[in-house]
Amino acid sequence: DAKNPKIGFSIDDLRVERWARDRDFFIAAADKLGAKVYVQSADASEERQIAQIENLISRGVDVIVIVPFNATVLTNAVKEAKKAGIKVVSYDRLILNADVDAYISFDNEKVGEMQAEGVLKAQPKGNYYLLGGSPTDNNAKMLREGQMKVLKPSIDKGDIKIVGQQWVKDWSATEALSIVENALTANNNKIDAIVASNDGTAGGAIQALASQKMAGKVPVSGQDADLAAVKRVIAGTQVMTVYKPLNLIASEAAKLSVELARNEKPAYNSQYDNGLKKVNTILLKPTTLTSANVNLLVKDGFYTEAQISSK
Amino acid sequence: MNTVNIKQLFRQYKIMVLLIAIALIWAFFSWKTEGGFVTPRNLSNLLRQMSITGILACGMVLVIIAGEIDLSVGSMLGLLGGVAAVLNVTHHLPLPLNLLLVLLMGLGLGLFNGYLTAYMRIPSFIVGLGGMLAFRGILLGVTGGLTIAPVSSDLVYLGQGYLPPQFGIVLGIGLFILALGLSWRQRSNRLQHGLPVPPVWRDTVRVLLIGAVLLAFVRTLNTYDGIPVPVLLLLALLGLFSYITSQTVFGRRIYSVGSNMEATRLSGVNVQAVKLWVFGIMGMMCALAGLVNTARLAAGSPSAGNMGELDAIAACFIGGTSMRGGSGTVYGALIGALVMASLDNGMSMLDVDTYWQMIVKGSILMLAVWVDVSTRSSR
Amino acid sequence: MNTVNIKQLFRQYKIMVLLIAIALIWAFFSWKTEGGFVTPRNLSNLLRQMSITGILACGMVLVIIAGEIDLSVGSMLGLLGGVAAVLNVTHHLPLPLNLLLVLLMGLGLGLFNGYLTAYMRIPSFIVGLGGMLAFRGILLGVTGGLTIAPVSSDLVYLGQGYLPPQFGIVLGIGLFILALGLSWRQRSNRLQHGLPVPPVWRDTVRVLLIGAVLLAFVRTLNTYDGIPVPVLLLLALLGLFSYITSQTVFGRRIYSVGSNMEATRLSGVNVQAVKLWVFGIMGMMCALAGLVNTARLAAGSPSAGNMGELDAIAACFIGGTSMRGGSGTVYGALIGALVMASLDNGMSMLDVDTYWQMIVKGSILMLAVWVDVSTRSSR
Amino acid sequence: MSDYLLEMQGIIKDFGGVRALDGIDIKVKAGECLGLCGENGAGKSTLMKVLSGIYPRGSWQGEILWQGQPLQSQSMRDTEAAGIIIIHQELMLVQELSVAENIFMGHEITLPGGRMNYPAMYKRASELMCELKMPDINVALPVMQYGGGHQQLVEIAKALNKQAKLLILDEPSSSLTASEIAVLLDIIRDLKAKGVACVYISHKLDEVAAVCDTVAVIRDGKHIATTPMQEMDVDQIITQMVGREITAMYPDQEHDIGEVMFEARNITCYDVDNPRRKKVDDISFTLRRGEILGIAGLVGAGRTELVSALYGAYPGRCEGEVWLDGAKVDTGTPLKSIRLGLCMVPEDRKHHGIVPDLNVGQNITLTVLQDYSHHSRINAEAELKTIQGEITRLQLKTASPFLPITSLSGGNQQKAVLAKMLLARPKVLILDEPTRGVDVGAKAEIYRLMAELARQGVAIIMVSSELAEVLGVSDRVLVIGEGKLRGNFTNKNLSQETVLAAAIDQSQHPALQPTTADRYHQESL
Ligand SMILES: Nc1ncnc2c1ncn2[C@@H]1O[C@H](COP(=O)(O)OP(=O)(O)OP(=O)(O)O)[C@@H](O)[C@H]1O
Ligand SMILES: Nc1ncnc2c1ncn2[C@@H]1O[C@H](COP(=O)(O)OP(=O)(O)OP(=O)(O)O)[C@@H](O)[C@H]1O
Ligand SMILES: O[C@@H]1[C@@H](O)[C@H](O)OC[C@H]1O
Ligand SMILES: [Mg+2]
Ligand SMILES: [Mg+2]
Repeated sequence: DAKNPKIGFSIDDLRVERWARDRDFFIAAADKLGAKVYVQSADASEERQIAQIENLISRGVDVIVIVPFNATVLTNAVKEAKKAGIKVVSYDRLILNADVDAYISFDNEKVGEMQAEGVLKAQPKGNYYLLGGSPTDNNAKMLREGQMKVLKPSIDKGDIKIVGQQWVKDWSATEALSIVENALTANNNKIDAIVASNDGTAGGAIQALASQKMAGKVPVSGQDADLAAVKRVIAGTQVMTVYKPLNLIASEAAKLSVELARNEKPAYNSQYDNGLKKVNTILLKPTTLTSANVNLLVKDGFYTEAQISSK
Repeated sequence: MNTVNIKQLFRQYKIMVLLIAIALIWAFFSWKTEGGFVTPRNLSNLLRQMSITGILACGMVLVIIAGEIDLSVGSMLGLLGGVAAVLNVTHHLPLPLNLLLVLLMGLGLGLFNGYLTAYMRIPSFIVGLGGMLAFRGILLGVTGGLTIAPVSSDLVYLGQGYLPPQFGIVLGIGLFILALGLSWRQRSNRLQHGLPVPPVWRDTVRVLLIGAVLLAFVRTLNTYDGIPVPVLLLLALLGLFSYITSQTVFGRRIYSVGSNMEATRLSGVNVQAVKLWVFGIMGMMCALAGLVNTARLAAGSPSAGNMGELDAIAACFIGGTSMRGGSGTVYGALIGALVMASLDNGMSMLDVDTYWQMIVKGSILMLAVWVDVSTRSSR
Repeated sequence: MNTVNIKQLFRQYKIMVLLIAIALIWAFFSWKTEGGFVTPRNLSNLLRQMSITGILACGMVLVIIAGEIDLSVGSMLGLLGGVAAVLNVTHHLPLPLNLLLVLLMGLGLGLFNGYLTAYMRIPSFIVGLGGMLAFRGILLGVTGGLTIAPVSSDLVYLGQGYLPPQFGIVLGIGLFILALGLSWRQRSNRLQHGLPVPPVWRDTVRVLLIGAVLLAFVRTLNTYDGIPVPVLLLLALLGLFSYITSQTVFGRRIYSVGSNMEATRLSGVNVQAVKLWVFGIMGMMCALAGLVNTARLAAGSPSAGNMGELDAIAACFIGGTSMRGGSGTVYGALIGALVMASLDNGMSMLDVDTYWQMIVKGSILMLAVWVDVSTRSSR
Repeated sequence: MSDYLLEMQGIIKDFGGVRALDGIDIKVKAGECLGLCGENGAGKSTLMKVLSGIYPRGSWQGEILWQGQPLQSQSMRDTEAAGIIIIHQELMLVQELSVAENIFMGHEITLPGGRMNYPAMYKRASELMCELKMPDINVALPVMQYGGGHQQLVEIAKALNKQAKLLILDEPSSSLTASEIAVLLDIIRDLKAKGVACVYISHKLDEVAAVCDTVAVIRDGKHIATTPMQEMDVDQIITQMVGREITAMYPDQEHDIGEVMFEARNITCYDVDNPRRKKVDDISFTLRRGEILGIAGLVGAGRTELVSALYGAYPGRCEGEVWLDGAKVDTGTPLKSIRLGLCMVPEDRKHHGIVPDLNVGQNITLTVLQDYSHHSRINAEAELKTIQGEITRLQLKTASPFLPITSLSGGNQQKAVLAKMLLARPKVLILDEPTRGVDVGAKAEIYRLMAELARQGVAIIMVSSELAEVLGVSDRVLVIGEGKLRGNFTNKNLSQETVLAAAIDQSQHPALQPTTADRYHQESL
């Protein structure tokens, strides 16, 4: 019912660190608003995700919040939900070709820009390697657009040269490790910067650099402010990460869901075309995080001092 | 003494054990979800969710009975579903032509696997491993790693459509009459050949039970939109394959090849051809499963069907198919698929953590086979 | 006539065939990468990249020889690597204690698998399927889905460290002397028992060849930082397992159990114990592989080791291990792992599309086994 | 046009480097039964496999003429089409399928659409089983429900169902009872009368003498002679087979029988599939040092179950006690039994005897390998010495101990299995059908060996379906029928009839009740 709505939260893969945190923040926020949350993890399988959305529908939730594994395959599932009168929110990743009610995310293009800027500042010239995200993730493409926007002028000037680019399946760190190992070998270590699209893959890349004693010398970007990544930023092996206050997106998303359930009007600040329609969007601001401003995380309560400084 | 009796009961009525297991699982989940699990809507969901694994299991059970295994079906499903999507989205092929082409391709790939196994004598385990990689690779090549969407709505109907309720009722009645007729014929045949015949009351009870199940099935699904098309497909396959395995020469030879290939060969049966065609059928099942999957996703995706082979194989084993070949049933495999789907569905409704879900599924699989093994005679 | 001769040659010098295959693959990639492939640096990479699969293959080959299979090793590797990371990062356990605990856990899990297979008589295929799910589930539970990092540098050394060059030289010389001694002893033993002895020149050539390979190996790796620690570990395992399989009672019994379990049991061998311990060893190999994997990633990741079992199994089969159990060698399995790693490495250096990589890997796997099968005597 | 139905001329067949057949010539007329005799490994089965197309044309040299024309056959199916039907030495049945399905395998009677015509097949199958005097067999039940002897009969029915012009029977009788063999020989005579030719292979030479018109003998892959049966007797066949005369088939039993050393008390075994049925019903007996105890009975009587229960190898549930040297012992597993000095050579050599991937030597040392090792490391030299010792002692014919065991002939495989158990230094040795499928020469050697062991004080239990052999070597004979102990005779002037009568059914043979049977020797436990 409208007072105590039920929210289904269908997550791509709880094996990716950030989603576990999103879940915790989201549940806490929804709780405060009097909503109950059912969480599902699809373990990077689209078939599972659809089945789970169907199950959420038959449990009669009021809103379904979805982090899609594959942005393109949820058309039917969303249609079923709408048929059952359930509101659908696309969380962090935009669901394509489907009648979703709202989208909430950090500005992914902006994130991509920040990653490229961070790396470019540390290494304005030389050979660049682009380590993309999962090929099934729409965000990965938006990130790449943002990155290219920043890199394009330098490429045209001839300051930097893209010596290779690969997408990393399921954002897997292991895969990123061997991709970079082999890229280093193939280029005789002449790689001066790596634009990695998130912290997990950055971790793999930095491990490959470390075995060449190049960690810290080659700037690597990231995003999510995973604990491991923050430690690397402090240690200087990763040049930056993007801090996306998950608390913020989670609580905003919870608020959004409850408002949708109560048929109230949420405060959108943007629109995205998902191929079917223009989706009302709440876009949040990410922050670049370097060793200079890591304390922000403690101030925000994202991590404790002890967590960050522990070895 | 008591355990001995139970063992024997288990052995004779293996199928009963599985049905009891399902009943227990369902009862448990219904209790926990306060009835949510057994709503028509969820049961309809459940059946649709099991359909893809079920279709694969129909083919896989034949492969396993024939003493082989096919690890490539997940990738093949993905590939064929992807091709169907490409034909639909990029080439706008009309649905019937698309179906035909994809089924033929499935048959072709299956026969290729079968050829390598039966004629080139590469163990099917290896053929499967290789195919798992290669087919997925081809799929990535075909789709360029992109998700192909949106597919046309007639294709989507294959995965998400429903049979209009009145048809459902007609179907139910038809099936009941069929069951009656078959029971009757079996009795008279057995009598005629002086074979022992079960008492009349047992056959009556059996037919009535079938009737009750059919009634419940059709009524429940009609309460919610009707019988889903993929479930209908599965039913048809169940009938077709049960018939093939129990009544046709080809079907009996599958058992024979799996049980004692050498003896079968020396009896003048072309064992290689039998294996070839079993793989061919498996390929067609992959095509069907791929089509239904693409229809459900409304898209062809490069990761579709990942690990699908494991679910199909697990379903067969839970359903009492023997690892060593030579024995197993199609309905057993489908009940196995239903067990797995019920667990997935129920646990997801209960918000069980993913990690618990995996642990439970893994354990149930072992438990089921353990029960099967330990009630089997120990030779 | 000619084909017969080639077949026979292949059969007798199966290992040669594999080595020739590797030589061809290497030559091809060197040509394509203009020598980049055979730089000391890349060879060092290559060996490190094969180490995890290699360690698993060492255990897997025993399991397959014993007539079983273990599909859970990928998940078990992930779990044990994750536990190592947790013990290191969260509990700051000193490395030796950590190693010990993880190895013991590996042994325990392996024995558990073995117990289910040998004593509860659940087919190992099922135990593996179940374990694959369950262990991955436990890993998710243990790590809470988080990547556990950064692990301490002494643990990282296990995966990314190098043996100082001088030690490498000493090791090389030591191994050469060992080969010399063993050859010598074999000759004199055979002479003493009046058995036919190969001509002196053949033994000399063999020992010299071994010397040359050792020299090339140590020199190449010393040119680039030294012998990597995981490669050293692999070498040690190769020695240890070759010894076990060819020289010990336990090793002989593994072959015997895999070849005819019932006859072995009736000969007074505790076949269940043999299987139990084979799985126990497999568990320890998973622990080692998990440790090296965690060390290489400098983190425990919840998806580590995904599909690792397939690589290990493929390596065994490429290396000539028989599907049916009863025959196979450890060095064969390691050469199989090297073939796979060479393909991965070479193709990724050439920036071959992922899909081509998969297609090529799948085809090579089938090709290798086909060569093996078709040169085997057709009984 | 030649008057021979079949002529095989100069057949040569090599396996790898080994020549199994070296220019064999045989011929058969329609309506004639040719007996094919030879030692184990002489090449009988190989010759028949060449004929039946299992070894395809091209893998052997020579010529086969069928009705005067070269036999144009590429595969087994072609030969069958020509009318050459073979019953293989090994059972070739599919256990999961029904009797009828097995009989019609490859030749199913079908309805339109490839459907099995079960009624028609059941009918014909039942008729065939009646012809074989086995009316009780339910042809709709899976073959695995029946024991080895019945399965052999199903195999014969399967061959009879095909329209044979030439029927090859490769040791069809090794698991049949005397009465079943009689039925079989009658059927062969019938077939002959109908003009069907037969090739009959058996190590039971009296059967050959009874039914065959001609005998062909081969030795080491070479054709020795083909002679009309009227001109031959069993001894002459033996001489041709082994190339020398075998003077005494059974050794003199001059060994001392000592005190009671082994007792089985109240052994009961339950059927694996039907735990209420008893396969062995409360059997007790004793055994003395240096004694050879023969166990006779019909096939399926439960003798194998009894001895495997004693050895700890019975797969189902069993009860009872085993006493050794006056103490109750636990023989729950073969390992425990062997440690106690109780060893068994199992009945089924292929599945329970040899380990195919190990070589001859490794098979021989399988049980005692631990004794040739130090800290688990095998002492290869000591092992080899032992192996060579055993090979010489048992006159095991092998070119080298490093050959695969599967390349040996059946009799020599049997010796290797025997050697394995002898190395374990048994106090009590159980031999289950030790000479099944073994040629006469090797048989005599095995008997000699048994006597030798008995002289050394080993107590021996020998299960055998060949009554002549039981009477030939045992000091005492137990008769088992339907799982029960039906008789316990001292072997003095014991006749085959007495034993057979005891085995069949006691109730129908009141003369054999303990009170009246004069030779019955009641032993108290
Ligand atoms: N597949 C094979 N590979 C190698 N050698 C074989 C093979 N089959 C048979 N032989 C050898 O050929 C010879 C003849 O064997 P065959 O089976 O024909 O003997 P047999 O006369 O039937 O003996 P038995 O009386 O024991 O049945 C034996 O030395 C045997 O070892
Ligand atoms: N269910 C079965 N399936 C296959 N083979 C069987 C089966 N039962 C028995 N046999 C085989 O048939 C042969 C004889 O049958 P069975 O075991 O009933 O008699 P047995 O106890 O061995 O009789 P015997 O007294 O002759 O030793 C044995 O070789 C046995 O292995
Ligand atoms: O935060 C990232 C998210 O935006 C992307 O979609 O998936 C990977 C995450 O790391
Ligand atoms: Mg023979
Ligand atoms: Mg017997």
